[in-house]
Amino acid sequence: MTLDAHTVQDTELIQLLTPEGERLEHPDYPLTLTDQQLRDLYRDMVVVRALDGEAVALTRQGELGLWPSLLGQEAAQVGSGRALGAGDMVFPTYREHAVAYCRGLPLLNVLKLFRGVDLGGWDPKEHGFHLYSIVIGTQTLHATGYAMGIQRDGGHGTGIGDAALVYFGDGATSQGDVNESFVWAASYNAPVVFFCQNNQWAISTPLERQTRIPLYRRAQGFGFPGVRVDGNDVLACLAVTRRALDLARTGRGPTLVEAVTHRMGAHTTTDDPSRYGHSEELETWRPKDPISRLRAYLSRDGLASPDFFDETDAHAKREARALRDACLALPDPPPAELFDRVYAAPHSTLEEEKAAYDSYLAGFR
Amino acid sequence: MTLDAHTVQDTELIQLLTPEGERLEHPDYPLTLTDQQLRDLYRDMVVVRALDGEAVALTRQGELGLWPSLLGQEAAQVGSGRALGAGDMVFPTYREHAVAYCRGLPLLNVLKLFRGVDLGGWDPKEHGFHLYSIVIGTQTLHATGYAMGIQRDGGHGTGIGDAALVYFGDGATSQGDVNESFVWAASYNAPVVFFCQNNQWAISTPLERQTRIPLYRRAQGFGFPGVRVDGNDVLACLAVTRRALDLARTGRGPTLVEAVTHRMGAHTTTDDPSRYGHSEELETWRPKDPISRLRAYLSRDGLASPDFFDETDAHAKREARALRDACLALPDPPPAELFDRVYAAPHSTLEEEKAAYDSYLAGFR
Amino acid sequence: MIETMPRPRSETLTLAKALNQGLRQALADDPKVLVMGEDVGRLGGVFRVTDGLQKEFGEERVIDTPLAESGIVGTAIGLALRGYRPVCEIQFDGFVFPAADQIITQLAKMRMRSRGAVELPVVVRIPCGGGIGAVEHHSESPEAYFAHTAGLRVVACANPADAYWMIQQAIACPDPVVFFEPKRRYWDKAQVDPTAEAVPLGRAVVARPGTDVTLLAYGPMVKTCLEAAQAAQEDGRSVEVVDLRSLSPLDTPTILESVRRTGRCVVVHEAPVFGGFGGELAARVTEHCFYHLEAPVLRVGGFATPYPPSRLEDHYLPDLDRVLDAVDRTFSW
Amino acid sequence: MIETMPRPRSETLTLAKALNQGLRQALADDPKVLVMGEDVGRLGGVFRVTDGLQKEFGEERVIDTPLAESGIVGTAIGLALRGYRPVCEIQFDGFVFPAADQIITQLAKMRMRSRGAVELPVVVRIPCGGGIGAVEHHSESPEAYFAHTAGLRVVACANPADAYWMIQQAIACPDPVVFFEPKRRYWDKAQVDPTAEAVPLGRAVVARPGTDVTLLAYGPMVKTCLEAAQAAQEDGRSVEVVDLRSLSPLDTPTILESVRRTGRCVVVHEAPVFGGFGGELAARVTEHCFYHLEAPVLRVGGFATPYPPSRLEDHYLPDLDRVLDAVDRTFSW
Ligand SMILES: Cc1ncc(C[n+]2csc(CCOP(=O)(O)OP(=O)(O)O)c2C)c(N)n1
Ligand SMILES: Cc1ncc(C[n+]2csc(CCOP(=O)(O)OP(=O)(O)O)c2C)c(N)n1
Ligand SMILES: [Mg+2]
Ligand SMILES: [Mg+2]
Repeated sequence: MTLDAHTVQDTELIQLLTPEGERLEHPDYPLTLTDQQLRDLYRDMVVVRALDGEAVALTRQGELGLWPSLLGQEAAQVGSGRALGAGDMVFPTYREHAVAYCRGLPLLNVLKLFRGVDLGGWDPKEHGFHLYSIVIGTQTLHATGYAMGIQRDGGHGTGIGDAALVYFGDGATSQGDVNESFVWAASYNAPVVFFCQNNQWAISTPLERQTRIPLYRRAQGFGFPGVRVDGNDVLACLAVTRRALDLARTGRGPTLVEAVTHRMGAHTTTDDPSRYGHSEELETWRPKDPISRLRAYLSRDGLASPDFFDETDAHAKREARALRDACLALPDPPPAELFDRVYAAPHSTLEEEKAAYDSYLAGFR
Repeated sequence: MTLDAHTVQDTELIQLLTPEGERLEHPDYPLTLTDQQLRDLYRDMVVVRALDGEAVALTRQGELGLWPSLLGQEAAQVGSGRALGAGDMVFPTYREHAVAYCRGLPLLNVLKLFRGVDLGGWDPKEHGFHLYSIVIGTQTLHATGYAMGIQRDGGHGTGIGDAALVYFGDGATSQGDVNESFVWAASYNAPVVFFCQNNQWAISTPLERQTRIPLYRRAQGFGFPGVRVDGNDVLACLAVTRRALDLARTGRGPTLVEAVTHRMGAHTTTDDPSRYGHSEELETWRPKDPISRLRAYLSRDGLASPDFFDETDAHAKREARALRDACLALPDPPPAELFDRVYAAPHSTLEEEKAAYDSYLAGFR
Repeated sequence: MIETMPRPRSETLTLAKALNQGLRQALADDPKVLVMGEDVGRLGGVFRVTDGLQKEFGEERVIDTPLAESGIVGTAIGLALRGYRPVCEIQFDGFVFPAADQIITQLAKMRMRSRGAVELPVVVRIPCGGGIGAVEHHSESPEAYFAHTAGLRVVACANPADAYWMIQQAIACPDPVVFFEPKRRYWDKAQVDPTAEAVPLGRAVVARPGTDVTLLAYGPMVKTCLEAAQAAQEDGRSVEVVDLRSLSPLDTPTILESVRRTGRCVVVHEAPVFGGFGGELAARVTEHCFYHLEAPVLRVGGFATPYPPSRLEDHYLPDLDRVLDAVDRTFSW
Repeated sequence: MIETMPRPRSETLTLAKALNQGLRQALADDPKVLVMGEDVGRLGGVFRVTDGLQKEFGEERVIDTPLAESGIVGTAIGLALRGYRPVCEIQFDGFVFPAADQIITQLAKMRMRSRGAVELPVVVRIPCGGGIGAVEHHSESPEAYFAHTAGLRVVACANPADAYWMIQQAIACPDPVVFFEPKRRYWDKAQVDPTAEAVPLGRAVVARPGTDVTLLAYGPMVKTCLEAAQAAQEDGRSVEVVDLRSLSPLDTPTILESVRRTGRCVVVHEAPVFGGFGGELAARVTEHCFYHLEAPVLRVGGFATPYPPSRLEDHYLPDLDRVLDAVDRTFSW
């Protein structure tokens, strides 16, 4: 059986909430949420968008070296992030600020990284949220190995066990590491969920350069399920990720989730998207905004009062303000940070260098 | 649409000649060969098996450092090798001795490599046969880049253009490079044919460790066709490779061919297959021997006389004998080989080293 | 359009623009020259070094690739085997490692493997070094890995004129060349005269003559050393600065001639001193100038740590003070 | 079964068997220890270093992996993040490069990235070196790449006793360790006493005391240097041999103490001299022993070429004659 790339019809996109805010049902992805839970998802998205915007502003003002904005990807990140259990471990790229938020990692930690105060510096175990990975694709192997560790801990496959959830982008799917992680996950049937945020771009490189068929189909080539979900639909992202995590927990192995979304801003604050025709698309994507559609649903069905929206906006502003203040108050790291975090056990050669540099610095005092 | 690995039914295996030597027709792969052409294919296989056996013997006698035998893979290699056009370029692994033979590369060149006289040392352009690649998977990217070069030469897609044919094993499919080559080939629609000889083993590692679905399906995940062929059926391998090369020549892009075959011997002469249960399988595979089935077909349908078989065996013996004599006559390389082949333009630092070593050697004279 | 392209006149260019001009010239001079990498086409590269080249020479010659460094170098090797001269861009120093296998086991070794039948005129461009306040993996100096890899040529440009000439010479070279570009000097300006006589690739130059001590540097540290020499002069010390330009091959005669004259030597690079290329320079200089040396060759460079967060990079990177401190130590020996 | 496993008695073991015993002991002592790689399980490794371990400890702890080095090291990092202590085998030196990115950008840097929150007790075993008549990529010495990579520890064993102890110490170490095994010494035999007191990892040892010149070596070249020292003695020269055992960290005090005594130093390794680790040793020794040195530190090693076809490897590899020639030159300076 062969497949002609040019006749591939775009197949089912899981959607539970239309851009107009209409609620849909899907047999494979039943989802029942309380009104409170729905409002919480809305608040999450509004808050992270505000925090992200604040970080962009701080970068413009020279307080951060760089910021990769998540604008437009709030639903993909909040939906998947809220599907996680306490014992699960997330392996993010450098853009999963909303997932960090959902895991309870204070975003100041992320700002520290982009301010150049440290390289991440948080403890992954504390919030079940691994360090940001900047080298594209590397984290997919870490997540798969971590999942192999879960299998070896025992109690796995009972449904109560842990799982690993790894994020990566459309561009990352071209990296050898990502494909090797598919090989490993399939071979060991590891409890890992591969969550690909297809935001249509890898910096200036459009999706078409990386693949000529929908990315979720990559999984078929490795013998495990691939699912395509509307990445701007927070409910669908939640339901699809939940199911994938459940498959992992119950010993049914890995799943690839392709969340079809859009990077509504620049790649990072140093990028100039006007050079590669990114803006043309914005018109088609703006109506699909992840926040407005949930707001429409909440309002139309009276699940939230006008006050709620105002309160949420005010809350978000306060959070953003607090983040800014904390960021500006960050002290620079002392030179000792250079030497003291490299090795767990003493390393004589590095100690010699530290001693020499200390006495060099002393010469200036 | 998702795919459950545990319910994957083994799909169509292209076969034109049964193990019993019965000729089958396949609508997609019509093949008409003259009696002479059929006998030539038989002779090719008999000769390469004899040459391969001679190399094994030479290794046992300490004349070669190592030999990766192709025993059992004659049909996959001769079938695909004879599908090639003069302008095509082959990118082999370290086991494609029969393809080398089909391309007209004197096998003595290959023996030189395994004797340690050189590292390959032939000119790929001369026979359209690239150097052996020992680092698993690397050559798949070379072939894909080469195919991108063909596209840029102009005249491509007319059907008369060249194509690249790259060989790799079942184990190699786990390497990042191989999967990246699939990404590139699909993205640029490059005229390259990926020929995977699935011989069931990567040294001691069985196929199941590398994949849980048939390997030809990997191509679907990247958006180009995958075909599964009986790798012990020289006619099917010829027809399937011809078609894939034709697709490439006519601008219809890459194809992955999975030739299902069996490594009937050890991985190399230094391997001990008895340690990992390789021998158990031999019983099931011996009846599928690529040579005996063609012989059965030729005899049954009277396409070859008993004399032909005797002459062929005698011819093979002579060839093997000649190869042995030439091998034993190989001179060791002079020390200058160490320094003179590294750079095309003068490299002062290396020249200093060469001069120093020359005077050091002179000290002994 | 290519035929009639006028050679640019002498003008003041940034290092980035000089590279751009050099690449444009190479693309115009030889239809087999290709430029490939992540975002090199439509965007013109994250540093704009390839700005406008795709527009001028087309998508077939200035190629936006999928996101994988091994794929970029591996397919470039294949293109070279078909007769092309690919210039690969690695977007940042820290991202060259996925391509390490293709560079070290294939690109560097294929000519020897073929006993000279195969030539691989492939250039791998790597923006390198720190000092730009970047995040992790964007400020590294991996030159030692490649200088130790036989079969490669490794060069580093330090100023716009060299950038313009060396990139063209690297592309014309029949051997693979790893080409380091000093990121933080991309915006430095200088006069570039395309009609001038170019210094051969592989030759070191005395960037500033002096009599008391020799500073050996390449890439981004050349400017730092020139500044240090200027400052030292004010204390009445005559410091010679040698810009190596090429690490493999190494222009040993030029280096030795200088150190024999000055009797003192300090090596400066951004990469960690430990196991770095400075060790080769120090060992080589000492072996050949043993009786000329008034003091051991001293090395100034990064520490044996990963590249630190940017708020610490001023401690990590050699600066004028650390270079002068080493110079002082060679005199107080 | 694990609990009751008796510690092996003192016995004569090959280096390969000593590694096997050390791995078995580590697996028995700590249930978190894993062994993983290509063909390490059922086959017991192409050199049989992991022979019998899967049978004894099961497929969950002695893991046959798919064929990809980046995958092996990358998943080992993930296993370590979950609390395991993986020991990865790279089948041959020349095949470590596909894993270079995971080793250099991840394994080495993750602890610093996490400000110490993350520990990665991962061991990467690499059979290294030539002299066994092998084909391309099976005889290389890539230690310089890793010694220059901050965040890694790099060690090399030279004899069965060190093999037995060092592999266990490497596994117990909270930092990532690149562990080099001298392929051509796998079958060398020596007494191994599991009840003896082990030399700490990271410490160099004087393998043979002498007074006239110091040879610095590690891994496969230690034996060559000991043979050279023996031969030199017959010409009345007293040669000291220091087995470095660890390249990162480097036991500088032991090295300096020796060279200050002897006043002469020769560095020996199989890797190309150019840009090799010998440069670090020579530069360091010279800086700290400048006034003690009667001659410059000389380096003996491979040439700046890819590893040659095996019929030429005797020219490429340092042997007794080339070591003695260098020793002579240090005296005739
Ligand atoms: C190995 C590697 N190569 C190149 C880069 C530079 N780079 C940073 S982000 C990026 C694009 C990533 O695209 P995608 O995977 O789609 O993620 P997105 O940024 O869109 O979220 C590139 C090329 C890198 N970080 N790592
Ligand atoms: C990158 C790399 N890793 C490991 C090896 C060692 N090795 C040589 S052959 C082989 C198995 C290859 O199996 P497969 O791809 O199925 O090809 P086959 O030998 O069966 O023809 C291995 C692991 C290698 N040559 N290159
Ligand atoms: Mg993207
Ligand atoms: Mg195989």
